[in-house]
Amino acid sequence: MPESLVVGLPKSRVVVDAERCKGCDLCVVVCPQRNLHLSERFNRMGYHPVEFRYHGGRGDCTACGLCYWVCPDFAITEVSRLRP
Amino acid sequence: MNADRDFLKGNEALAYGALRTGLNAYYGYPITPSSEIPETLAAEFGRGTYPEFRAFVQAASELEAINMTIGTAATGAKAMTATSGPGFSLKQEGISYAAAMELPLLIVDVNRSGPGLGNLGPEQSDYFQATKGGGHGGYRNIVLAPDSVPEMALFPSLGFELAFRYRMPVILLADAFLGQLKEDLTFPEVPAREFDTSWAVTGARGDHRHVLSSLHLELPDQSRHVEHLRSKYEEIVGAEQRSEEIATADAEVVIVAYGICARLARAAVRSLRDRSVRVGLLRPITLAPFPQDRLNALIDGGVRNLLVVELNSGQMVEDVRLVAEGRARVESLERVGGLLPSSGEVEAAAEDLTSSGDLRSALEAMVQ
Amino acid sequence: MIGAQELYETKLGPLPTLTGKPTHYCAGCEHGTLTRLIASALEDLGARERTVLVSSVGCSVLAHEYLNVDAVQAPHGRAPAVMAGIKRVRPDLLVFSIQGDGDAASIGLLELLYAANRGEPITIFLVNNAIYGMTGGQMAPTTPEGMVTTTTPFGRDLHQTGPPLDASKLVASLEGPAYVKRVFLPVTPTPSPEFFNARGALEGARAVRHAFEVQQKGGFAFVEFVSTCSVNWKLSVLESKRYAAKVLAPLFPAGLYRDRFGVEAR
Amino acid sequence: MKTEVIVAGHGGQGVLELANWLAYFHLVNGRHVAYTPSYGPETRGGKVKCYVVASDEPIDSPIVEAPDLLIAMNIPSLDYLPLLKSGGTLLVNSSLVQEVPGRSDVIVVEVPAIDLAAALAPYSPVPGKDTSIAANSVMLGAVLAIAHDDWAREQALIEGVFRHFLTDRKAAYIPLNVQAVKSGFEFTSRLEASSVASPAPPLAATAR
Repeated sequence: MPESLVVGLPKSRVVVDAERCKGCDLCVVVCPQRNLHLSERFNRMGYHPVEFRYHGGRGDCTACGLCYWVCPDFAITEVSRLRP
Repeated sequence: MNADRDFLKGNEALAYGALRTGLNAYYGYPITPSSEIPETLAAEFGRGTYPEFRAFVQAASELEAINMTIGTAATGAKAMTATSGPGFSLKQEGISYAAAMELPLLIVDVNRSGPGLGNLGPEQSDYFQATKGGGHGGYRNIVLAPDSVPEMALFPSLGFELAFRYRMPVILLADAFLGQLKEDLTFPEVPAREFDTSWAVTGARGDHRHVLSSLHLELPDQSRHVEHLRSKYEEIVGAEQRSEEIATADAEVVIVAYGICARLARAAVRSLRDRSVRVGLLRPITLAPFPQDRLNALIDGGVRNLLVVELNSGQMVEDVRLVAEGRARVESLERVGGLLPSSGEVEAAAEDLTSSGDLRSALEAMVQ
Repeated sequence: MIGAQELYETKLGPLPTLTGKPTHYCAGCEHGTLTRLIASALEDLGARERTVLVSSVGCSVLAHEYLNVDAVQAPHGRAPAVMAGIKRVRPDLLVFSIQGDGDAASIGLLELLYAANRGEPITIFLVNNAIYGMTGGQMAPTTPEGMVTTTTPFGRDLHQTGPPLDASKLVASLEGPAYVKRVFLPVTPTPSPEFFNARGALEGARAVRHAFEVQQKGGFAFVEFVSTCSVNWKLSVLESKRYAAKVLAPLFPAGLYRDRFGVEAR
Repeated sequence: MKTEVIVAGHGGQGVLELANWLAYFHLVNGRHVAYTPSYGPETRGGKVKCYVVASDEPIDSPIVEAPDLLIAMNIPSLDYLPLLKSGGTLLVNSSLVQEVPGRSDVIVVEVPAIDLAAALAPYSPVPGKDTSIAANSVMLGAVLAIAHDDWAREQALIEGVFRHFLTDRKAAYIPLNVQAVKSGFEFTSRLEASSVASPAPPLAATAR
């Protein structure tokens, strides 16, 4: 499907395993586009896990992977791009 | 001319014995009276005569040496380290870890006089340290005690066999006398043995990997692990007691001695037998497991007097008393500081325990 | 209807060299970050099945639970000796350890320096977080002056303890090592209070990769990662990163101390 | 048949070598041997003492408590004289020991080992170098003579002993040492022949 037709979906995205996340904030503060946020809810360990929340207006996810590399808990399990 | 016989020091014979059984690596820190072991191995390593001998390192410390030995053993290769008392103390940390990780390695202690620096003379005062574990935590090692240069040459092969069969450290406990003693010997043909090393770290294979760790953070896991080590040692107690006996069949008194003391005791037994005094010798070859079954059998067979001859202030005598459980009189003849009893003293001490010796003591007491 | 999942292709995904087990590391700890960097480098090199990790004592004592490779546990401080023992008989294996500052720079300094001096072809990653983390916050050889720890309750007094020990300089003072590098691993504050940069992790990834390559070329490789310990420093995760940038970065400056094979140049 | 020997002297006299050669000589003669050196700090210029036991049977104890033969290379070595078996032999390096304390129940053989060795200068591998270092080999020759052995028969064995021990650069010293053994042997044989009072020594150090 041509990219132009995927309206409203981020060009790239981040998959989070919320149950691994300890809510340390590192991915949040390194994300240049501010697409990651700590959730209001708790995970089973009792942390507020991070969520990938795409804000189209704030800048798209570029799949730069910084969140992936800094995450100490391998909770960022995947960084993906829209197929061209 | 007898060209097939060698004439070597105990330490040299041990080094060659290890090489002939396929030693892969040696790590050590030199210490008198064991230094001929690394010296001999360094020369052979340099010559490259034994292709399987792939690593020789004079380590910076005993700690480094034992841990390099652990590293090599973890790959399933045959690794050995050798030292004397002060170095043996330093190695205990690593021996505890090796015991916990069930690593087969060979540790040689050429026992000198202690505690502290002591002196360079022969002693058997590392007996407790070798046979009761030695490092922290509860574990036992197999301990072999040669009493001649030919046995110094033979026991590395036996040691590796036991170490790999049971996956545990084996200690070869010699003494300064045996290390320096030179005797004629003929090296036995030891066929190269392949041991099961499926547990060794060699790189993961797919999902299958090997982790050798002594850390069991879950309490029941650690409990199970120590129980496993204990039951393994119990199996060894059942299967691996080794000893030699001389003239015990009709003995009134049995001398219990190992290492250089066993050599003195042999001479004493021969001399006493020449005078028809019924004395025998039980020589433990495995100090751990202690040859309790044979000692029990001798006591059950009527031996009521045991004489322990050892170069310490009374260590093996405790194990002998434990086996005797009050069923036999246990006396000991001890020397420390590098001194040896004369064979005459051994003879006299043994004869004193015979019925005629008892009678003579009683008469002397009456006269006084 | 096409599912959203099928529209994406994976750029960075799960690493088989990680076991997937949740770590015991505290939130925001660089130990976890480093674990991923190592897993990634081993996969890039296709080395997982010929790698042996020597677990040391300290926070990385359970590293073998997270890295899906063969592993041996070393007594406290002795990992370099155990690694040398493996490598001497199995030069085909890739052998590495993750040591803490107490393990490598205090109780195991002799093992570290002698393995380095002999140029043993092994790779050592030192996580320097300036405190004893695993055991609850005692003074480390690398604790900065004035830092309060459980054994320096009034702050580290250099008259009593001597100054912090610089392991990278010490190792680099020897002829043996082929690669010595210090990396500032934590996320770093930027002029904007809301943003941190992740340069440390990216430089760390390169250094890890280089340290393995150096071993494959037959050299001794040592990388010190200046790190944080928010729990024992008694700071929030982000405050600990700011403290590290302010206090540890000048004390333990990042830099390349040795690169005999020129792996950085490429 | 068992022979027990104490070899004593001071560091630098080649006492350990002499004991080694003697033990190895017995070994190539088909016997079991045990050699116990002094070692460690005591070998640094101080007193040196070794035990040599040779026997047709496996050796029980390698420790020599009552030797059949005491080889005394210097005066302090005579400290071991009380241990010597009655009827045993005291072999003295008379170049250094002029007065031998009396013990009427032993045979005393005095050999000026240093003087005899020094006379072998033509055999020195380094021209002009003092050859008195070969005194220990002279004493080995004396031991063979005491056992009434035949030099012609032993020469090949002795050469074999030296070839075993003196390897590489030391091999140049083999001819000197063989000559020294011969010299000690011949000197002692003449001594024995001229000795009317002494009965044939009971010690057969190399008896077969």
